[in-house]
Parts: sequence; C-alpha cells; structure tokens
Amino acid sequence: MLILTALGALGGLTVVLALLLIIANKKLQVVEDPRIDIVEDMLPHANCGACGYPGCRPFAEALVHGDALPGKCTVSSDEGRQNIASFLGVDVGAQEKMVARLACGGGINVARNRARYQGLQSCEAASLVSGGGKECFWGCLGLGDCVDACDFDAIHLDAFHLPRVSEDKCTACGDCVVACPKDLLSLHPVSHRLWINCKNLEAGDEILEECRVACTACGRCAMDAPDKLITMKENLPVIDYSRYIDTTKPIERCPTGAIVYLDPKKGKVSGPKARPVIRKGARTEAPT
Amino acid sequence: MLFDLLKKNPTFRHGIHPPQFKEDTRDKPIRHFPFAPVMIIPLAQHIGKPSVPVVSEGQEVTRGQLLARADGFVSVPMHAPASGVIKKIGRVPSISGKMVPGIFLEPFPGSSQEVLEGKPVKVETSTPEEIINAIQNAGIVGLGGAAFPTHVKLKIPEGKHADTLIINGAECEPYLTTDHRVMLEQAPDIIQGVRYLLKATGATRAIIGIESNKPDAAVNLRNHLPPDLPLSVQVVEVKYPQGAEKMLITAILDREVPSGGLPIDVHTVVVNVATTAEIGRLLPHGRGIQERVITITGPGIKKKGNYWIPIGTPLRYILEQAGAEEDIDRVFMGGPMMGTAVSSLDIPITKGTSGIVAFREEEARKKDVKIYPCIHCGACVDACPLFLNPSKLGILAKFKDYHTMASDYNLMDCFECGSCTYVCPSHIPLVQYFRISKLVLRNEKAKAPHV
Amino acid sequence: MFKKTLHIGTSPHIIGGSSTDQIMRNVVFALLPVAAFAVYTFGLSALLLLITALASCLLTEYFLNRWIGKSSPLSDWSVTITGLLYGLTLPPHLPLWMVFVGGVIAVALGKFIFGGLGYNVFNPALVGRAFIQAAFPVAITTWMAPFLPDRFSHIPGSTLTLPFLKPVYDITSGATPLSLMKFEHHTTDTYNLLMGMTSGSTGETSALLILLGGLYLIARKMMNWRIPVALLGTVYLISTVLHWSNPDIYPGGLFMLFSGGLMLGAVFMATDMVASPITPLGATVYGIIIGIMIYVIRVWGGLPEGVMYAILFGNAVSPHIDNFIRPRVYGTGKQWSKS
Amino acid sequence: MESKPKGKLAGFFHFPQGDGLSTDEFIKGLWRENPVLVQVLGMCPTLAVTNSAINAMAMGLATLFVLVMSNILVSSLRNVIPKQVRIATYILIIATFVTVADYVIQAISLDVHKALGAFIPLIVVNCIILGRAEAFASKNGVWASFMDGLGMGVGFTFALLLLGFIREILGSGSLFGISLFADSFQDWVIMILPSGGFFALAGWLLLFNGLKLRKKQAQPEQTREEVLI
Amino acid sequence: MTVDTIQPEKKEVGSFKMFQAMVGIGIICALAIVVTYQTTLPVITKNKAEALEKAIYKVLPGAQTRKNFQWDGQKFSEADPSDHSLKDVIYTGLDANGAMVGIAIEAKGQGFQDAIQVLYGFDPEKQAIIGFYVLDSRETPGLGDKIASDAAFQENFKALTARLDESGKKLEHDIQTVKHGTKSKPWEIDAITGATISSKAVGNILNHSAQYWAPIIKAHIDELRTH
Amino acid sequence: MKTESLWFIFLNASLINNFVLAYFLGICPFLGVSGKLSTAFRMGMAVIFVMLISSMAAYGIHAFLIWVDAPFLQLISYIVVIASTVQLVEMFIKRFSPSLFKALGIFLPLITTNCAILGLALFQTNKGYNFIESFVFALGAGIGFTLALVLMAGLREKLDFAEVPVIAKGVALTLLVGGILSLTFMGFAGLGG
Ligand SMILES: Cc1cc2nc3c(=O)[nH]c(=O)nc-3n(C[C@H](O)[C@H](O)[C@H](O)COP(=O)(O)O)c2cc1C
Ligand SMILES: Cc1cc2nc3c(=O)[nH]c(=O)nc-3n(C[C@H](O)[C@H](O)[C@H](O)COP(=O)(O)O)c2cc1C
Ligand SMILES: Cc1cc2nc3c(=O)[nH]c(=O)nc-3n(C[C@H](O)[C@H](O)[C@H](O)COP(=O)(O)O)c2cc1C
Ligand SMILES: Cc1cc2nc3c(=O)[nH]c(=O)nc-3n(C[C@H](O)[C@H](O)[C@H](O)CO)c2cc1C
Ligand code: SF4
Ligand code: SF4
Ligand code: SF4
Ligand code: SF4
Ligand code: FES
Repeated sequence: MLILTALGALGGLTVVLALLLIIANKKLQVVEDPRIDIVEDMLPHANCGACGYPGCRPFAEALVHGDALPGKCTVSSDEGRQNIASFLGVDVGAQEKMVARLACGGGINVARNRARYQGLQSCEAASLVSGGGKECFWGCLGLGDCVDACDFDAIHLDAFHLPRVSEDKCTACGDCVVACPKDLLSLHPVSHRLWINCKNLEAGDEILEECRVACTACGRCAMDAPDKLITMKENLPVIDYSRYIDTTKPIERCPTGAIVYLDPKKGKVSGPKARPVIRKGARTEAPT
Repeated sequence: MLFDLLKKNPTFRHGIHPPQFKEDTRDKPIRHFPFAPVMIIPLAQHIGKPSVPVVSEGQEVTRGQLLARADGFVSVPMHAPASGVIKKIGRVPSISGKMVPGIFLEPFPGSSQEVLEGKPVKVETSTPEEIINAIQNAGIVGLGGAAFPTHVKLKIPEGKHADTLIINGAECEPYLTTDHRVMLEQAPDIIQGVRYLLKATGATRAIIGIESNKPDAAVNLRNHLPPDLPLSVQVVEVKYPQGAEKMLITAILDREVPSGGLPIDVHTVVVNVATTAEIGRLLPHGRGIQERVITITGPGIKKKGNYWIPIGTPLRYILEQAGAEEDIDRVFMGGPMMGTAVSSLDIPITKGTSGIVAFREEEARKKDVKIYPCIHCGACVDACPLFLNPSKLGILAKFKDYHTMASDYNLMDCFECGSCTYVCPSHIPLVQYFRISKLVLRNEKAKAPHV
Repeated sequence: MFKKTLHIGTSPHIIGGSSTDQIMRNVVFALLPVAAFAVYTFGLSALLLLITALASCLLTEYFLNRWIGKSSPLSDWSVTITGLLYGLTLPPHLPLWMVFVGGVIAVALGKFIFGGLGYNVFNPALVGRAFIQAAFPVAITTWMAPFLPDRFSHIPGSTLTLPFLKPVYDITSGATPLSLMKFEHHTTDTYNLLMGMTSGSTGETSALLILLGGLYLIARKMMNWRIPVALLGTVYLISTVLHWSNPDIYPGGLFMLFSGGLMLGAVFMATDMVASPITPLGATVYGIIIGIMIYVIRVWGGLPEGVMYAILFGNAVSPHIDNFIRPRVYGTGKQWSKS
Repeated sequence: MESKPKGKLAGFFHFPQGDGLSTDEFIKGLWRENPVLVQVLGMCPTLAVTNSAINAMAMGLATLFVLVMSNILVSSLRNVIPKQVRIATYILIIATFVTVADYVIQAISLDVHKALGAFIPLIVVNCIILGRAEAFASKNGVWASFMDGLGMGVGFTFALLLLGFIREILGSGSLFGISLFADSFQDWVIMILPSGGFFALAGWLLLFNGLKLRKKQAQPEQTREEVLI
Repeated sequence: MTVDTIQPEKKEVGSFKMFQAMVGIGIICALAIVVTYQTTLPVITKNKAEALEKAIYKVLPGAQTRKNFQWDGQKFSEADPSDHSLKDVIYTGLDANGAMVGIAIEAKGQGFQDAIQVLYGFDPEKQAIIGFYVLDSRETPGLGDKIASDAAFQENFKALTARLDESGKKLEHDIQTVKHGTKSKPWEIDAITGATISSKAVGNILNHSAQYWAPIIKAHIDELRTH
Repeated sequence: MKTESLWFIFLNASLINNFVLAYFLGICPFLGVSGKLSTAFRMGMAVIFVMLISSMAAYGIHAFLIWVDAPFLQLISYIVVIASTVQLVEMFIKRFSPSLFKALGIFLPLITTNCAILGLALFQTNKGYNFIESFVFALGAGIGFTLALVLMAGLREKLDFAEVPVIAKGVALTLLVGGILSLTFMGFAGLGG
C-alpha cells in the first residue's frame, strides 16, 4: 500500500515535472555558439583589452564570428594563439610582439628640476602644477603613474626614477601609454631598436643645462642615417619606421645620447660621442 | 544687537572664513611701477586663441601700440606695455611650465609712461556692437582672475537676455586688495564702465556687490552714484568664495545658476570691478590695456603694496623691486585660495594676475602636513558652497572611479574653490584630486569620437 | 639672489581648521573627567580595567600596523579613544583577561581589518564590547555597587581572574537602574542618575560629566551636534509620550535619558564620524533611527539595554543613509528654475 | 577526458588506466579544491551545524554519503539522462539519498537528529553536491566519480571538523562532548552562537590567506633580465 | 574562415526519452525512499516514544505507564499513542497500581531566542506543578539553556502552586518569575541569574498553559480517571 | 492553546531569527550577491517573491502528503515542486512582463536551489503553521533576508573604497562583516516575548 502511494505520488510529480521541462525545452531554447565558451577558455582571462575588445569574452565572440584573428591577443603565449587558430581553423594572424617604449632619458642624474613639487605623488597630479617642476617640460616626472597602471608588473622605476619596461612581461596592453600625462610612452614592435630618447622641442646647447641627454637638434643623426631613415621635425629627429633599417649608424655622432640603440642584451646603447651620463654635483634627490 | 542680527548682509549657504590678511595692503594707494629691463609678453594671456603678432623683430614700438591682433572672436589683441624694441618673437616661459609663443620687448631706458591713444568710443553715440568691438580691441579680459575675454561674455547669445549686471567687488581671496583699492581710487572709471556695460548687455540695472569688510569702498561708491544710472551698491557677507559669480548671484539676487549653465541662464552678467574700471578708463581714449593693478604681499615681501604693473614684467624683477626676502619658498600668482604656485621666477605677469603672494618657509611648511584617511567628519560637506560631497568625491578619486564621480556626485560642477581642502582635518588634497579627475574625464571625452 | 628652489603645489595654499590628530586628542581630553569619575566611583578595579583596555587597544594597533608597515601608527590618537571608550562601557570588575581579549578584537576586527582609521564600517569600541557581551554574557551583566567603602584598598577577585577561567565574585553586587526597571519595575531617581550614584558600566554612570565633555567638543566644532540631539530627543519624545499614556508600563523620559549607556553612547559613540552619515540631514536621521531602536530594545526587547546594538545597527544603515539622503546640489533640481 | 564509450553501460565499470588519476581525484578535494576553504561552497551547513564537533562530524558524514552515492548514480546513468532534464533528475536523485540519510540518522540517534535540525534535509540544496554531479560525475566514469565524491566529501568533513573543533573547544570547553578543562573554564559563548560561526570560518580563511601570502613572499618570482629603455 | 571543425552538438532528444528518463528515475527514487522508510520506521517510532515516555516519567515522579488523552473542546477521549498528528493531547501517568500520579502537559512559548517547548507534570490533587522538563529550546548555551539543567531552578517545580480560585475559571495567583533569591510565595519561580529572561519566559509559558488546562482538568477529572 | 500572533511570527522570522544571520540559511547569495546594492535589492525582492510562492506550494504539498499519508516523500516533493513552480512562474513572467523578468527573472533559477527557500518550507511545516501563518512567515523571512542582504551590500559598497589589508580581501572580510551584523541582530532577541 505504502509503495503504491509512494509510486503514485512521486510518479505523478515526476510526470508533471517532465512535462514541464519538455515544454520549457521546446519553448525557450537559447542558441549560442558553444565555441565561444571554448575559445574564451583558451584565452588568458586577463581582460586587459590589448586586443581592442572590452574583454576576453567579447574577443572570443569576435574570434568565433571571424571578426578578429587570434594574433591580436598579446597576452597569450604563441602556443595558445596557435591552439585557438587551429581550433577555429584560421590564421594566427601573426602580429609582432609589441612593447611600450619610453621617449625620455632624463633621470634625476641628468635632468634638473626647476621647482620642487609637493602634493599627490602622481605624474598626472604633478603635471597639472606648472608642468611638474621639471626643468624640461616634456620630460618624465618619475612618479610612476605608468608603473601603477601596468597590470603585468612590467614597468619599474629605476634608481634614477625613470621607468623601465621589461620586454618579456610587457603585453602591449597600452595602459601605461594612456596613463602618462607627458605622452612619453608608445607601443612599438620589439624589432624597432633605433630609438629617439627625447621629446624636448627646444633646440640649442642651452638646453643641456636642463638635461644632459637632451636632443639639441644638431641634426647629425639625420645626416648619417642611411636612406633618409631619419628626418628632423620640430627640433627632433623622427625615424620613419615604415622603412625601418636596423642600423646603429645614426647614433655614432650624437653628442648627447638622445638617440640610442636598444640592444636586446646590452640594453640602451648610446654612441661613443655621447658624454658619460653621470653629472658631477647633480642633485640626486627625487623630483618631489 | 538683535536688530543687527536681523539685517544681516545677504550671502550664500556654506563656505568658509579664512583669515583675511588684508590689513597690510588695503590702505596702500596704488603706485606706478618702473619698467623692467626686458618685458616678456606671451601671446595667449586669455582663454581662447592666442593673438597673432603684427610687429617684427627689431621693430621699435610705442607704449600702447598694437603688438598682436586678435585671432577670431574668442581672442583679444595685445598692446605694447612700454615703448621699446622688439627683441625677439619666439617662445617665452609661462606659468604652465611650458615655453609658449610670445614676444620679448626691451623698453628704452627711461621710457615714459605716456600711452598712445586711439579712436575714442562714446557711450552715448555707440551701438552695443561697437562697444563690444571696442572692448575686444582694447584687449580687455576678465581681471578677476579667469582672464576670459570680456567682450565674449557681453555678447548675449540669441534667445537669451540679461536683466541685471553684477559688478563683482567682493574680493573674497585673502591677502588681495586690488579691487578694494580700485573701488576707492577709481570710482568715476567704474561708473563710466558700468555705463558701457549696461549699454552693451541691455541690462536694466546694475548692482555692485562688495563684501562687508570693505565698508569704505561701499561708502565711496555710494557717494559717487550718479542719479541717472540704475546702479546700486549691495554689501554682502564676508565669506569665501563670495566672489565666485555663482555665489554672488545667489547672495544678491537669490537666483541659482543651473548646473552646467552660465549666469546668463538666470539673466545675469557678472563683471569684475577692476575690469569695469578698465573699460571705463580705456574706451573713452581708444586705448589698449597695457598695465593692471596688482597686490604684492605676503610674509615674504618687505614693501607690500598695490601697484600698476606693466603687463609682461617678469616676476623676478617685481620681487626684487618689492624687496622680497631671500628665503622665499613659495610664490603664488593670485590669492592663496585659488592662485597658482609658480615654478620659476622668470615668468611674466599677465592680464589675469591679480596678486602676487610670497611665502617664506615657515608659512609654506604649514601646508606640508601629514595626510590621514578621510574620517567622514563632514567638514568639507559643510563647506562646499555648491553642496557637493567632497568626501565621497575624494574617496572615489583615490580609487580612480572618475565616472561615478561625474555621474553620481556632480564632479563637473565643482569650481575648485578649495573650501573643502581648506577645512579638511585630514589634509586630503581634495581639489587636486578633482582637478585630475576632471582632466581625465575631459581627455577621455575629447578622445571618445575616435574610439 | 633668491636662494631656494621654489616649492610648487596646488591651491589652496593655506589650510585652516583643526587637524585629525587634534580632534582625536580633544576627544580624549573630554573623556578624561569621565574616566576619572569612574575610577572615583568604582575604585581600583576600574583603574585597572581602563589601563588594560587602553593597553590592549594600543598594543594591537601598534603591532598590526607595524606588521603591514605603516609608520607611527599611534600618532593619530584615534585608538586611544577606542581604548578609553571600550573600557568605559565595561562593567567595572570584569576580569582583566576578558578586557584584554575584547580590546584586541575591537582594534583587530573592528578597525584594522577594514583598513584602519577612517575605513571601519562599525564602531570599533562597540565591536569589541559586542564580542565580549556575546562571548561572556554572564560576566558582562554582573554589576558592582558604586562607592564601596574599600574600593581603593581592595581589588575584587573577579578582576584578577586568571586567563580562561570563570570569574568568582567576592564583592557586593549592584543592579543597574535599567534592569531594576525592566525586571522589578522600579525606577531610579533622576538626580542619582545624573550624579552617578548608581551601578552600571564603568563610564556610563555620570551623565553630567559626559554631557559636559560633549558640550566642550561641540563648542570646539569637533563633534556633530545633530547626532546626540536627534538621538536623545527621539528617546525623550517617545518615552514621554508613552509614559504619559501609561505610566505603569512605560518609564519616564528623564529616566530613559539618564539611565544606562544612553548618554555615553549618544555623546561619544554614535558621534564617531567614521561610521556615521556625513550630511547634516543624514546625521539627524541616523540619530533618530538609533533612538527608536534603543527605545524598542529597552522597552519591548529581551535585553535591558540596547544602546550598543542600536549604534551598531545605525552603523550598518549609515551607508544607505549616505546614499539616499543627499543635499540638493547647487543649480540642480527644480528650485533654480524659479528665476 | 576519456574516449567515447560504446554501449549504454560501457562506462559503468570503466576504470581509468593507472591508479594515479583517481588518487588525484581524491586528494584534490581534500586540499587544493577543498569545497569549503577554497571554493567557499555549501556555506549554510558549514556555518550552522559546526557548533560542536559531533554535529560537524555527523553533518560531514551525511554529506559524504549523499555525495558519494549521488556521484555514483549520476555517473552510471550519465548516458541515459538527456541533457535537458539533467538538473531535475540530479535533484531527484540527491533528494532521495538525503531522505535516506535523514531516516538513518533519526534511527541511530534522535539527539543528533535534533541537533542538526533542519540541516539534514537541506543537504539537498548544498551546492557542492549538485555541483559535483554536474561538473564531474556527469562527465566521468563511475570509479573516478566515486573517488571525486569521496575526496570532496572528506574534504568537506575535514573543513567542518576544523570549524567544529575550534568552536566546541572555545565555546564549550569540550571536544566531542568530552570536557577538556576543569570546571572553572570560562566558555566563550559567542563561538557557539551564529556570529561565532562567521568569525571562526573567517579566522580559518585569514589563516590560510596568510599562509598563502607568506608562501608567495618566500619564493619571489625569478628576476628576469630586464631590457633597459 | 568558415571551417567548422567542431559542430555545436545538436542533440535532438525526443520528448519521450526525456519523459522516460525522468519517470524512470522518479520510480527508482520512490522505491529507495519507501524501503528506507519502512526499515527505519519501527526504530524511529520506538525511539520517539521512549523519549517522550522518559520525559513524562521525569515530570511525574512515580509514574510507570501513561495514557494519552485528546481534548476536543467538550470532553477527553483516549487517543492512539502512536498518532503524532493529534492536537491538544495530554498524558496521564499511572503508578504501578494503575492510580493516576499526575498529568503531563506540553506547553510552548517565546523565550530569549526562539520558542521554548516544555513538558510539565500537574498534580490535580495538590493543584500544583510537580515536574518540569525542557523538550526543545534554542536558548543561549551556558545561559538560557540552564533552564533545562540548573538544579536550583528545577527545585522550583517540585511543588509550584497552581490553585484555582473560587470561580474555578482561573488561577488564584498567577505563576510568576522573580529575580534570583527573592522567591517568597509558593507560586513564584526563582529565576536563574544571568538568564532572567528565559526564566521569565518559562514562568509565562507555565502560567498560560496552567490557566488554560487547570480549569478543564478540574471539570473533567473523572473522564481522565475512569478510563 | 494560544498560538503565536501573526505580528510575532513576522518579527521572529525577519529580525530575531533572521534567516541569514541567525539560522544560516541562504549564506551563498548573502556572500555572493551582496556586492552591489542594486543587485542585492533586486535579489531580495526575487527571494521574497519565491518564498511566498514556495511557502504556498509547500503548504499545499504538505496537505496532500498528509492526505495520502506519505510523509516520507516530504523532502523530495518539496524540492521538486518548488523548483518546477518557480520555473513555471519564470516562464510566465518572461512571457508577460519582460521588464519584470529583466529585473528579477535572472535571479530566479539561482534562488530555487537555495537553502533559504527549502528551509522555509521545512520550518513552516515543522512549526505547524496554518496557511495565513505560513504566508506571514514567508513574508517575514523574505524581508529579513532582504534586510540582511541590503545592509551587507551597503557596507560592502563602502568597503570597496577602503584600504583593506591584502590578507582580509575577499570572502574573509565579508564573513567578518556578516559576523558583526549577526552580533548586531542579537539586539533584537527577546523582542515581543
Ligand atoms: C572660487 C572662486 C572665487 C572667486 N573669487 C572672485 C573674487 O573674489 N573677485 C572676483 O572679482 N572674481 C572672483 N571669481 C571670479 C568670478 O566667478 C567671475 O568669474 C568674475 O567675477 C567675472 O568677472 P571678470 O570676468 O571681469 O573677471 C571667483 C571665482 C571662483 C570660482
Ligand atoms: C555606550 C554604551 C552602550 C551599551 N550598550 C549596551 C547594549 O547594547 N546592551 C547591553 O546589554 N548593555 C549595554 N551597555 C551596558 C549597559 O548600559 C548597562 O551597563 C547594562 O544595561 C546593564 O544591563 P543589565 O540590565 O543587562 O545588567 C552599554 C553601555 C554603554 C556605555
Ligand atoms: C549573547 C547573549 C545571550 C544571552 N542569552 C540569554 C538567554 O539565553 N537567556 C536569558 O535569559 N538571557 C540571555 N541574555 C541576556 C542577559 O544575560 C541579560 O542581561 C540577563 O538575562 C538579565 O538577567 P540578570 O538580571 O539575572 O543578569 C543574553 C545576553 C547575551 C548578550
Ligand atoms: C566625536 C568622536 C567620537 C568617537 N567615538 C569613538 C567610538 O565610539 N569608538 C571608537 O572606537 N572610536 C571613536 N572615535 C575615534 C575614532 O573615530 C575611531 O577610532 C575610528 O572609528 C577609527 O577608525 C571617536 C572620535 C570622535 C572624534
Ligand atoms: S613615463 Fe610618464 S607616467 Fe611614467 S613616470 Fe614618467 S611621467 Fe610618469
Ligand atoms: S630633454 Fe629629453 S631626455 Fe631630457 S628630460 Fe626632457 S624629454 Fe627627457
Ligand atoms: S573645491 Fe569643489 S568640491 Fe571643494 S568646496 Fe569648492 S566647489 Fe565644493
Ligand atoms: S573634511 Fe576631509 S576628513 Fe572630513 S569628511 Fe571631508 S574629506 Fe573626509
Ligand atoms: S549552502 Fe545555503 S545557500 Fe548555498
């Protein structure tokens, strides 16, 4: 008897439930490409936005819909990109690894401060107060907004309060580029190794008073560069990276070291004519 | 006593009472200042497009001669502050720390104070347009500090009208006494200026608002009031930032300028007294502005006082002439509440400079105190004249949540008066946070269409 | 000729008003008479208790902040207030080891965990007390009679109980005015309440000194007067009206005001700005909410006293008060369009 | 994941190659993926019944039982149950085993049953069980699912006991009902109150966080050659 | 670009299959539950009855057996001891000779945290409460839960007067809880220190229950005896 | 016998024995969905709604099981019926009020398999509440749940802008706040007793 009641009651319930679910199944099916989930899983979940999409999921959608290629994701490993590409049966869309580069060499050992800034310790804040008190208006303030902005621990301030970007860790997400109030950082392919390390628009030897490694707009690098690789614009040399030639010729005669070659092993190499960078009697305190 | 309480001077709600420090200079008559060996004249001394030089290097110019013409409507011309030679047209140092386009002028030794005159503009015979053009040609900008071209403000937009002209004589900044002295010494010019302004704007009445700590100025102006002019003097409470135009309009007219709006939205035009006096002084002679009244004061100055200083005089020269102490540590252009600290003494004063305040180290150190976290004491909330919540804004800014600040807490309304920072017991640099936040948001907005 | 590199910074270049450490120091000053009177009333045990409470809070704050590398953690004086207030809300002969435990909890759990000064969402002193009340409910509801003749020569046995052991009581116990009211329907004379002639927590008995301290802080603009006024006003109003409707059940307004921890709580604890709303209207609403809740717990609830719970509850709703009660920003809303 | 089974019951007695795998299924639930301490699942029973070690133990075992049984049944029926009615059937299965557990405990000890109150039936809605059925058992073989359920269940019991120990020792001065200290011990009543549950669990989590942080600090990331710019 | 190596799984499951699976599993479940229920039922029933009996004998010292009576508003009738769904049941306790020792009554009311459920023994002869047992409470351990264990508190219920007044409709004196150490009347309960609230709750519960039952029992005492 | 008054049932379920803070029911959403005030509030509303529905459903089932004399099916049928009823309601709302669905609907599936809902059904049965009492009980429990959730959300939103030490970030902090809230709610004990 008990068994019958039980079977009846529970059987009835399950029948109702089953019917309900069947109806639900028929009426409300959501169609979403299951590959999106899979691709999203294959992405690094950094949600950094370097791919140009607001996050990994939207990028995954774009990948699946064929609107983007896996190579756009700079955070993923080569293998990871390859996996996604072969899963979706598309090209990797190989993109050369990009890194952020700083266009200033004016650490506290070589660049002078005109005034001492007091207040919130951020470049953004300091740059609003008379440009930050650095004698060179264009120079790095060394308060590390770019460091804070980096989610990948790829930027650190060195002993002279200049940011250094680790080529390994940098994912080219562009956060530091946005963060810098002086627009000193930009994204470049790693293979671009000839680099103008200054943004000062002034010309003449007087500006060496402000900063020992400033570009005086003497123009020698432009003269020496093969194939008109470098032209002078607004008192600064400009490298035409669209026809980039890997050469160290232009740095040879630079008197200040404002143009450098970024050697993968040795780091920043300036020409033999550039004077040694430690200035005697330079103030060593931080530009606060 | 009860009676006194009842007829309290009108004012706005909230605000602060910083010490005034005006005693040192308010009784010092305005005196003329010698010409510096070299004058530095930036081409953008106003908000808007920089002016365009019409002189060339090596050219000799007379005081008051046009140096650069206005470039469009939101721009004003520059006039020579002294007779001399144009040394160079290039980049000059500026208060922003940046080198900006400008002119170096070397006055002739012993050059006279005589000023070149132009075509007079009479109130009675000119149309409002003519007056507005004349104001632009005179190179007049707001002398209250913002340096906004005055003629732009006077040009009432289509579909709006002005019924009241408020002359801002509040001068609520501590230390500064320029407007005070102007009201005492240049009452006829002010009256004349009001006539021009009334005609230009079409307003039917004008009110001069003066803080109650300048009773002599109020009396002086009242004595000069001509019977034929719908002009009156209104004394308002001493309170910072009474001089902000929104606060003055609220105090005098009990109107509120809508958020994101301008005084003209409540049918009002606000002009600073010194600006008014300058209009009244220059237009009848067709001159251009070449000097302005500046208070030089502060604990770091020995010869405190009010001076007519030619525009373009370098700061270093002014300080030397005014006998600044050797150990000055901070120098501000403008008052201590709203003014800008200068990073170099090689920059010139401009049309917008209403005062120079120099602090020695002791005063300066008072600001350099330990910052605590916000303790929600509410002092800032009780101080903000715009009824914002600086505490919340500050916390949001610290965590870089700029969008919430703008969307939920009216960040963009903040006019950076600094009242909140002044009262904060935790010494949080609130205004600095807000400046950054606003800048970031504006930059974002500027970039938005490209993304 | 000018010797120095100039300093630059943003406006305003002058600052006024008192600083945070100054405010905190003054609160300590305002509390000192209360503490002194407590020692006078309850003798050595109260003195030891206050010292232990202070020490536990200060030590916890010091070591925890050192641990995460903050410099000079005690310089803002706030934890001194926490320690003092925490001690003042405990019964005078509570075992010192319990006092110590609560002090550690107050600072570690009530303050440090949230980020320290300025970030705590609850009143740290009350978190400590609430913990102790829940952990050792018997010990914390056992009271000592005031003005015992041997209070300066004899340390009660319970005070010196060894850690983790139950206290043993060897002195005359007293009943607080509130529990007399609640369980025996006996109301204490207002004059006695005012002058601190009753038993109760160490620092709550003298309403007069507390009020004076509060007035001092209000006069120096270091305290938001709206909170105590709204709070006390609410309690007084409700109790007066109900007392009038049925004096047998509902105690009178003055009794309610001056009994238990209400005065101390209203003046010194509800006013802790960190965990209370920031706007003037918000503060008033906050005071009213706490007032209502105190009344409800005291008169209809199970416990004789509810100040602590009411304030903690107020702390919990204060983010919402801040969210919903905001002053109209200048130039927004309908009002400006009138012109 | 394993290869596709051929017949309906093919996966039933499918033992994975080597024992290493299933040991791992077991171990991971104990620590690495501990449902309470790491995944923070099934909080209600965790907090509600851990005011004594006995209750924690009973609850843990009951959950373990249901977890293992439902994992076994779900994984063995995984090819029979259509995807659309998956959740519904899992709930049915779980509810059955919970009912069974409920009656068994009631038969063993009324006191324990009373102490656990409504929380035995509430095992039905413990997210861990449905979670494992859905995430693991529905995709894996019976043996692996069994090990997984066992691991998770033991891990759950372990976490409950951690809480139960500290709450009972401090709160009642006893362990498994056996008095540990002399009579004069002062109980910390808060530990057996609801708030004590929150605090105790938070305390454990803080401890583990602290350990994790210290581990991180102890072995700093390798310093890589940084390219100067 | 459109190479779909992995097709989204399109499982077209027939409705019948779903139905089949659900109902099938439902049936298995039902069977499992019924089997458990049937095997454990006797043990559980026995456990429960024992627990209740233990409580009854505790509040009615001397009782050896018990009888259940249900009150239907008019009269008492003997009830099936195994039927738990009945309401308004009281138990009479009989000694070895079959004489009635007293009546055990369940009562319930709000305590400090949650409802307290108690069983108390009522002696219709003495018109007094003669025993007290806490069936269920969620009072604070170490504090309120002493109402179940505190010896001094239990002492209150050896003989707690619950005498009816002349009208026979209500108690002559309300049962009342007083602060610890101040008990002076036989109808007062001496509270536990530190748990005054729970003690008061017990007093209230007993008072309410006695006010309700005492008159009924007095009027129908014969029905309870004769059966 | 005197039964509890409706007012008291309500107070008890919402404040004194708050489902979350005293009974530990529905801790998962309490920890999970209390991060944002707006979400917490909508979740609370959805819970109140589901509680009312499932309370009524449970009342019906209980009556039915008593009638067929199969109390052992209580648990399984509660869970099944509650789950399917809520799903039905969800479909219904989706069909007839998309805006309401947007506001509350997304929470519904989350709630169905939640301790608080099933706990409510079991408690009301254990306490032997009649239909009206069950309804009030469900309402009180739902409102109490919402209160706890909303208070928590407010505090957490505030704590989003606090310099919480790394060690306490995450669940631990939420639990600690929950503990203090639970302490606070002890102040309501004995109310109405
Ligand atoms: C906080 C604040 C304070 C101000 N104080 C004064 C003042 O004291 N005197 C003044 O003339 N203008 C002051 N201003 C500027 C006025 O708002 C307004 O721009 C000015 O009076 C307009 O006149 P102008 O354009 O002729 O300078 C202040 C502005 C702000 C935002
Ligand atoms: C600020 C303050 C808050 C207090 N809050 C509470 C409280 O919430 N609950 C409580 O039982 N006692 C509290 N106390 C202690 C009581 O005021 C008082 O000592 C207690 O009511 C005596 O209670 P009893 O009747 O339970 O013995 C507080 C004391 C102070 C000074
Ligand atoms: C955590 C806590 C739990 C409590 N539990 C109970 C309780 O279970 N029963 C009770 O009567 N009072 C309880 N109380 C209330 C106090 O102990 C109350 O002050 C006491 O009942 C008053 O009685 P007394 O006057 O005998 O000290 C509790 C208080 C706290 C703080
Ligand atoms: C008026 C006033 C009242 C205060 N009340 C308390 C208090 O009740 N409890 C406390 O721990 N700290 C109190 N403080 C100190 C301080 O605000 C407190 O330590 C912070 O909560 C710590 O972040 C008070 C401070 C002031 C100025
Ligand atoms: S590069 Fe830019 S952001 Fe980075 S430290 Fe320099 S100024 Fe600041
Ligand atoms: S001169 Fe060039 S290198 Fe030097 S600080 Fe300026 S930007 Fe940097
Ligand atoms: S600076 Fe902005 S926020 Fe601060 S008081 Fe002035 S208007 Fe208000
Ligand atoms: S004044 Fe400073 S400390 Fe006070 S609330 Fe404002 S920001 Fe916070
Ligand atoms: S375990 Fe209760 S809600 Fe998740």
